[in-house]
Amino acid sequence: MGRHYLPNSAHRNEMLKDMGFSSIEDLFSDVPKGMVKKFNLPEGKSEYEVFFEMNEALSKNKTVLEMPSFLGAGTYFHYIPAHVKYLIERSEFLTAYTPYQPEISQGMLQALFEYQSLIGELVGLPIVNSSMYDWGTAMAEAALMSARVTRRNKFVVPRNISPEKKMVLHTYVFGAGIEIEYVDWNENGQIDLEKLKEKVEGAAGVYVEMPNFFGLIEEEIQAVGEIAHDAKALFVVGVDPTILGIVEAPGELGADIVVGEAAYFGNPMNFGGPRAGIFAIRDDKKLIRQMPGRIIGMTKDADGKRAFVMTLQTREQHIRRAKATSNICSNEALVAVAAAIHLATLGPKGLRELGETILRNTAYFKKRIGEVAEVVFEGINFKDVPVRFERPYPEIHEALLAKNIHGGYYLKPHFQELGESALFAVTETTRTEWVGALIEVLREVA
Amino acid sequence: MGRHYLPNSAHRNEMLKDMGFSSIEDLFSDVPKGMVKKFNLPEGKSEYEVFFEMNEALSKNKTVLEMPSFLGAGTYFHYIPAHVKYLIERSEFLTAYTPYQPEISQGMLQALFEYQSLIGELVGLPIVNSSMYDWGTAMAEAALMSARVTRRNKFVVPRNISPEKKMVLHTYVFGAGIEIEYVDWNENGQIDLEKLKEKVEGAAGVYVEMPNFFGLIEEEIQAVGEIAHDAKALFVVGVDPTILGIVEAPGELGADIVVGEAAYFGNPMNFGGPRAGIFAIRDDKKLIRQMPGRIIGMTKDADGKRAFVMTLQTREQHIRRAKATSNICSNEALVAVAAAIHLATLGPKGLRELGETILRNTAYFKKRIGEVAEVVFEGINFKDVPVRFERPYPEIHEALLAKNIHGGYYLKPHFQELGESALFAVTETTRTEWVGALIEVLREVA
Amino acid sequence: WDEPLIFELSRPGRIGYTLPKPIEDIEVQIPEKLRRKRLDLPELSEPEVVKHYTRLSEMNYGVDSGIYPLGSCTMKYNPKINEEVAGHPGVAYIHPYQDERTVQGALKIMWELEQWLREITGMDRFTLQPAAGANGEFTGVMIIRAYHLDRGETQRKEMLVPDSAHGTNPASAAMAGFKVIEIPSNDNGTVDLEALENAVSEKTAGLMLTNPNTLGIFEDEIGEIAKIVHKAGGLLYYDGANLNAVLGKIRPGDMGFDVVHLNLHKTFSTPHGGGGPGSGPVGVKDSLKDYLPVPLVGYDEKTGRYYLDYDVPKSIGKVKELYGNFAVIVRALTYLKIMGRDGLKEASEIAVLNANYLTQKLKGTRGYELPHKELRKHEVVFSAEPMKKETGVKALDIAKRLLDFGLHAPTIYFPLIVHEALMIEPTETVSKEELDAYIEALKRIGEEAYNNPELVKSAPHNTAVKRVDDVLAAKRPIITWRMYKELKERGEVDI
Amino acid sequence: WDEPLIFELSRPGRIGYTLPKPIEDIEVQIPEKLRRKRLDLPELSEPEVVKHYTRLSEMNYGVDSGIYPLGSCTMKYNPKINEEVAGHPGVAYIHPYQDERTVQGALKIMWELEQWLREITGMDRFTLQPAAGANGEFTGVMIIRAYHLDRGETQRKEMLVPDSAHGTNPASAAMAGFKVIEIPSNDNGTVDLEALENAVSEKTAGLMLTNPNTLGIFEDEIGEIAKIVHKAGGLLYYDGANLNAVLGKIRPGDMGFDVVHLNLHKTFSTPHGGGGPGSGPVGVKDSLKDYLPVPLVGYDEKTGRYYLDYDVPKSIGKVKELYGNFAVIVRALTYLKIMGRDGLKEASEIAVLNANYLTQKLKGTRGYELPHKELRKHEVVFSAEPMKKETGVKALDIAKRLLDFGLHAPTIYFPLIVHEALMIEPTETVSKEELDAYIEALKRIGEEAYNNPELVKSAPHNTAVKRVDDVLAAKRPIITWRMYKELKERGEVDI
Repeated sequence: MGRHYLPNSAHRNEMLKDMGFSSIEDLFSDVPKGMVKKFNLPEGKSEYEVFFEMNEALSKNKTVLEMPSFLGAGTYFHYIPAHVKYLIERSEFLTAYTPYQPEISQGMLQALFEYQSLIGELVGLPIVNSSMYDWGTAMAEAALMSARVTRRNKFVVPRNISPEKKMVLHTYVFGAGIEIEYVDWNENGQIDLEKLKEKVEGAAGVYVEMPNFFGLIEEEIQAVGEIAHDAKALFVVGVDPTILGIVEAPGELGADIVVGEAAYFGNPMNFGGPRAGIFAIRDDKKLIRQMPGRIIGMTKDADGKRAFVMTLQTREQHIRRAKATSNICSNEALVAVAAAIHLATLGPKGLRELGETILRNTAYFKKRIGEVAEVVFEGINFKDVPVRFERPYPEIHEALLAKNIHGGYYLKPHFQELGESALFAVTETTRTEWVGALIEVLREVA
Repeated sequence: MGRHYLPNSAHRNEMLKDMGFSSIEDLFSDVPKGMVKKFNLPEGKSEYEVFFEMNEALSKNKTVLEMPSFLGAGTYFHYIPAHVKYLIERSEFLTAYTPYQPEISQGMLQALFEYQSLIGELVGLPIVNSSMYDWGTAMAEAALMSARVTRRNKFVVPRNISPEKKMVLHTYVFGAGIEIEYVDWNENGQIDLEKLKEKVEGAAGVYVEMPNFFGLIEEEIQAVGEIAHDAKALFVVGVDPTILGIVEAPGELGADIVVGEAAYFGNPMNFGGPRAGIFAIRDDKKLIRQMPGRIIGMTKDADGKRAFVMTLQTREQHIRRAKATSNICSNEALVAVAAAIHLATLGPKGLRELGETILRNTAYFKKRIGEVAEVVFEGINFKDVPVRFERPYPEIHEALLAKNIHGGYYLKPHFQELGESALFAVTETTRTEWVGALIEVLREVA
Repeated sequence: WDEPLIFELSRPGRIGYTLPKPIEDIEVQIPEKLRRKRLDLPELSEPEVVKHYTRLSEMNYGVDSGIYPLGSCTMKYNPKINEEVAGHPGVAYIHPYQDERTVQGALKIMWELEQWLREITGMDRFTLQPAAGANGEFTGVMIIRAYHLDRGETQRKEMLVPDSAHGTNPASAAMAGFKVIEIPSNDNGTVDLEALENAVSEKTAGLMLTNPNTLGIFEDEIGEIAKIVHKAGGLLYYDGANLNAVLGKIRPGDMGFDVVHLNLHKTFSTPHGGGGPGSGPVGVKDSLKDYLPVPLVGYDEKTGRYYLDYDVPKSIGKVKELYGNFAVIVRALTYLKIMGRDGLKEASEIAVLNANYLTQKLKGTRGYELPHKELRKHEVVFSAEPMKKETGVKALDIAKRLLDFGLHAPTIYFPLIVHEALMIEPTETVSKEELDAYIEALKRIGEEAYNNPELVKSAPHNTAVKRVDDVLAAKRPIITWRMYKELKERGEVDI
Repeated sequence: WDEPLIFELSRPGRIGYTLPKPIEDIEVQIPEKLRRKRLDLPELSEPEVVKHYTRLSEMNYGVDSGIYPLGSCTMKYNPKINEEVAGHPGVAYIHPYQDERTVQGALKIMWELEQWLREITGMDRFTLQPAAGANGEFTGVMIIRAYHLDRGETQRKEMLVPDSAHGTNPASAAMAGFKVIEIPSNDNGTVDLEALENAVSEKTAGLMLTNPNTLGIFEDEIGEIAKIVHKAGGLLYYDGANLNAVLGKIRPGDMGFDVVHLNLHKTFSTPHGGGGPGSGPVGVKDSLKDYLPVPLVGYDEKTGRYYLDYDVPKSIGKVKELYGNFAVIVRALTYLKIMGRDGLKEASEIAVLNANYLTQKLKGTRGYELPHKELRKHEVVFSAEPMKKETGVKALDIAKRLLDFGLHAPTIYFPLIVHEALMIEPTETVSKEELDAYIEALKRIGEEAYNNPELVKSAPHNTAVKRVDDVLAAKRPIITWRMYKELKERGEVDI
């Protein structure tokens, strides 16, 4: 029952006596009578029993190592080099908290500074915070920040972003009374510039993704930025950072704010969490003052030696309280460090090769799936590919599952106009034989 | 192909030039012509591919977590608390080597000193080395040491020890020309004292195990010691240390040398290895000089501060070469540290409780298996229980396996006289439902 | 020692990665205008990456390094079994959109955790979606907002928050669109009932409270507080940051709370990760369950199947993508199963024992003052105001000097209502020896302050870096390598 | 810092363990005379155990801490993927006596590793049973012994071993019952052919050789050596300790060796664990395969099944229980698959490049002498004899002073044929910067020796403990807590 975690359990009476108390209940004498209750909970178990039970439950999950899967849609099976996991499990990183005492936390502070720096290089912007919860909340915070900066209350978003992100966005902006305006996609599945122009007036910010939810590279992303800037709106880019070895940095494409998912590096899928949201901005005082989240800065110690410290804290909730730029406190530091280690491991060459490999695997997949079904959009796909079937997709899904293959993400519930489509995804981890097996089954059932 | 491990791969030419060489081949110019060959080996793969392949292979192993197992016979499924594994995987322990430089290796040295100390308390002897390869080799080294100490060339061993250990013993003593004399067991499955007396004369040492291979507590172990000492032989006890919370320390029972398996603490089964042999002796100069293996001692540093260091090295191969007490160099340091951490976690109360729990589970198992088969020996069993069936055991084994249960270790190939017997084992990890399932199947097929 | 930045360790040509080859070498052209040009990432081999981050880790203090009594953060020991279980491939290698039939284990774990949390808090339904405490708070106040709106009470736009509250409380309320009304504390350090009475109105949406509060003091008039707020039509929100004090003994639901968030990383022993990931589940009474985020986890008793339930008609939507920090959830359930009913109760009792032991042993020490009531729960807040007045040594200096003894400092300057606050939360997993050493260190620093104040003011002396200049950091922020490089090139920085 | 012994941290009543309850509470009585009386193990809670060993680990230097150029030990980087794979439940949770059908994965891995090792060494069959290098040597010489005996050549009782050999070579030969004949080295540092010619006879069982030898010098007359030994009826044994120098380029089998042992922990990147576990597979030519230990691993091509093969008619038996250090075997195969043919070759080339770079950069430095040939393979042995003569600073002092710079010392005083030997093996996984820093440190120590010898002689100065007194340790051995306690009680020790 956990007493092995409680060294002083053996010294209760001794300590109580030493303090002049006679029982633990004395320490709860200020609790109103009847409020202390006996809980209806199971008794504690030994570590072995719990290990066995949890192992039994988790073994019931069918992992992608046991069942080829073509799911993507915002969560991807990337391979994490083993040393990344090993390093973030070192207890000095794992069990520390927010580095409030920089003198004994230089390791975590420097690691987070390096995370900020690596992301800064990747997205082409000089100011990066040390993480948000995930891409979705980072995007929502970007909407809030845009409204604060521009004092406008409209945020323009393309329809080709994920249902998850839309829902997060709506919840986050509700309190601030920001209106979300959606822009349709064109026949290529990319944001429709003409329709954007119609909606941009009075916008605090315009958001676009690279690649978008359909896995398509937004080829006119620079034009989107120009339209935003012409309307004095901030240009917010959401990015899958694994593409940034082959696609230009959003900062170079005119982005004022870049958000995205850092956990695609260094962190496994984990059934969807934890993640870590990227949040980066231009070096602009007006923007910095409104930025959410923890920021690590470089400074000196009393001897003039280089040191790192949390900085610009006057924006934050523990100081500004109701007037803070965000309520975020705990962020996703360890996830960010894992991403940093993975990025440092990849380096420029690795990141390029990763992008190229995924790009080629996606092209190969499109070619193969095109043999048995309809690829919905032309264009350049990265990871995700929407595929339309003649039969109801749930039937296809069942047929695949029966052959121990997990098909894609069913699009119809969220995008009626795409019909019986599903979003299939590949990455660098997709194995040749997986695609072969998929096509073989689809040939029979599609 | 592994270049990610080789930082200087990128600087080959630069470094060669700096040294005045023009190619790597210059560095191999002393190799006779034609000796350098192109190997017929597969090309290197990415970490992901190798991870996937190895995972695929290892997933084909059926673990005890997936299949209730009653195997023991020298290897047992004990539960290892998670922190043990975590701690020995810290790279400062994991990746270090033998602590030749004590000033920067105090951590490993102290941990090994603590291992020696914990084993010393357990077995009741003051001198313990920092590990042998396993119980079997430790026992064999004890035979060699006994011969060196007594200048005799016979070693007396009961027949109720494991076939593995017998084979190791024979190989080890061959060079020294030591004769192995076996003593039968009595009707209780324990060493036959009368037969021992007949064979003890001129023996360098007499060996006995607690418990013996049949899981039986050797109730007359003190008498064995007396018989050995009367014949001026050394008394060597082999012990499963997990019993030592409930059974008296062999040192207290008169043992001159204690060997055993340290890996039962802190280390999983690992298909049989690595292990770590316990080796402990009385504080006797004559014995110490003949002891094999690395020994860590407490001493002072130049400031008079407590420090630890490898000691008594003049017995060892790197100094004494052909005249060393053993050829052992690399031992099983990390296995020993894991055992120490587990032991420190158990403490006296935990070790007693572990012993009690196993003892009770064994008794329960005997009761239940007795319902469907014949328990071969009376007596007190610890973990292992020999069970005799009417049908050929391989048939029983097949029937159990078909129901996803792994039965015991077939005894007949090594102990013909026990008939269709198998050694079934339980530990603290045996789950009630496993026993239930076993008995249910046996009711049908036994 | 000094470890260079990873960028400074870079050497052209080195590689640290391996990747599988593409399945087929299909040429795909990114349009020229979108093609990546510069990419200044560092180039290192794997051994160098490993050495670098190993060294960085050794420059950091964690719970395994020693006592970490950061007030309000509940830095308890993180059992390694949590990590072992969370390391199962059935955690890392499952995709959130997998067919429910293929993730029954994951759903079962989420369902089971919810059952534990319900009983622990006295709430009726939980979402595990929030990523951290503040994310949970936002969820909770959004639910309160939705509840009032749903009932047509659009005027309820005021959220009451005591002056001793965590900064996240007002910040979360503000994010949800509430006006924050601060309620003062009385001399006991608890909510001033009269002020509360005066503050409530038909505009009141609710009160956010943590009990015991950030002073470590139990709000003994919680019954009255709840009555006042409920009578005014408001709801009671429980900030679970301090639940460790009453875990297994008292349930927020029984105190009258309607919404509660928990911090799995504080109370349920999952590691803090240097600032995250956390997990901040939110529980509500039945009356509020229709507003919870989607999806909830459901269990069909007939089929024995677990499922994701998107059928929450009045849901506030989502506060984070997907279903929450699953890897953290797994750890928390592991902990709960090991502790069980009695273990949880004992843990909170020992946490309270430890905090009071420290309180009793330190009180009366020259320079330190114990404001408010003596009896504390899981933490205690001392004031170093006397020391500051008499010697010039501030709470910050004491904190820095503690580092010299190899001890982590308490939380300082919080709660705001205590001057020169030292907020100490030992937790239940430290030993008496560690507590004694901590008390001894605080006493010794007190003596130093009176005998040799400069020693304390210039602390720390024995750490890897000396006192860090945070004013400089804010004045000329250097946030990334690219900023640093540029400033360096322009000669504007000498670090 | 100073960390107490775990026994000194014990407090009565604390517990650190949990155990499942017995299935049924059956009373079993151990006979009184066998019942355990005293048991003085320490009592600690889990957090204390974790803190203690975390601190101890931080007092230790590993490969991830920095360069570790311990000559003849091949302290290369240990890839973390090895650990990840070895952490699979399919390693830890399988029992060696499981039905072969349930451990096909394990057997396949052993079989596959054997195939790799065959091709790498040019041998025909391997046993993976030996637990370490010395255990492998013993296996190898026992096989040689069995071979001669089987042929009736009972007189072949002499094993030739060069004077530069590892101590394990003569020790293993002696354990197998051989008489060890030492063969001197010539001025080149290689085997003196004339002496060898004179030593061989009809009593010669074989020659144990490592190539390159412990000086890091390639035995360029290996062809001649093999001819001499074989002609005399002896067999050639290859000590694989130095295989890293020629891995993927040259095969012992092609050099004429009949038996070879490998060190998986040296050459194949499995971690050294502070002294073990290692793994020392032994390979033999076809003519010797009938003497290998049992069981071997077999593969039935028809059924696609792997199996344990006990049918080795003339087997020497067993040199260790069961099948070897499986968890180490798994790591080695992982490494081999990642490296592949070209990777192995490149690794050895870079290892040789690094050693020669260090040789070239250090040679000519005052105080250090480079005896024998200049061209080295994976390691180099310098002599500090001039420095000792001129300044009194010994190899030991240099080693200790290196620690002050945060660097691990080389192997010293080995091989025995070089006075004041410094045996440096950088391996292929260190960077040029690390090599440069090492060379710089050795040069600086040389200067210190001539300018301020006391500084070097009294080193180390910056380590957790100062120079450790090993003479005292041997004079009055304190080996365990119980010895220490007793001596302390008797006032015979003041530590």
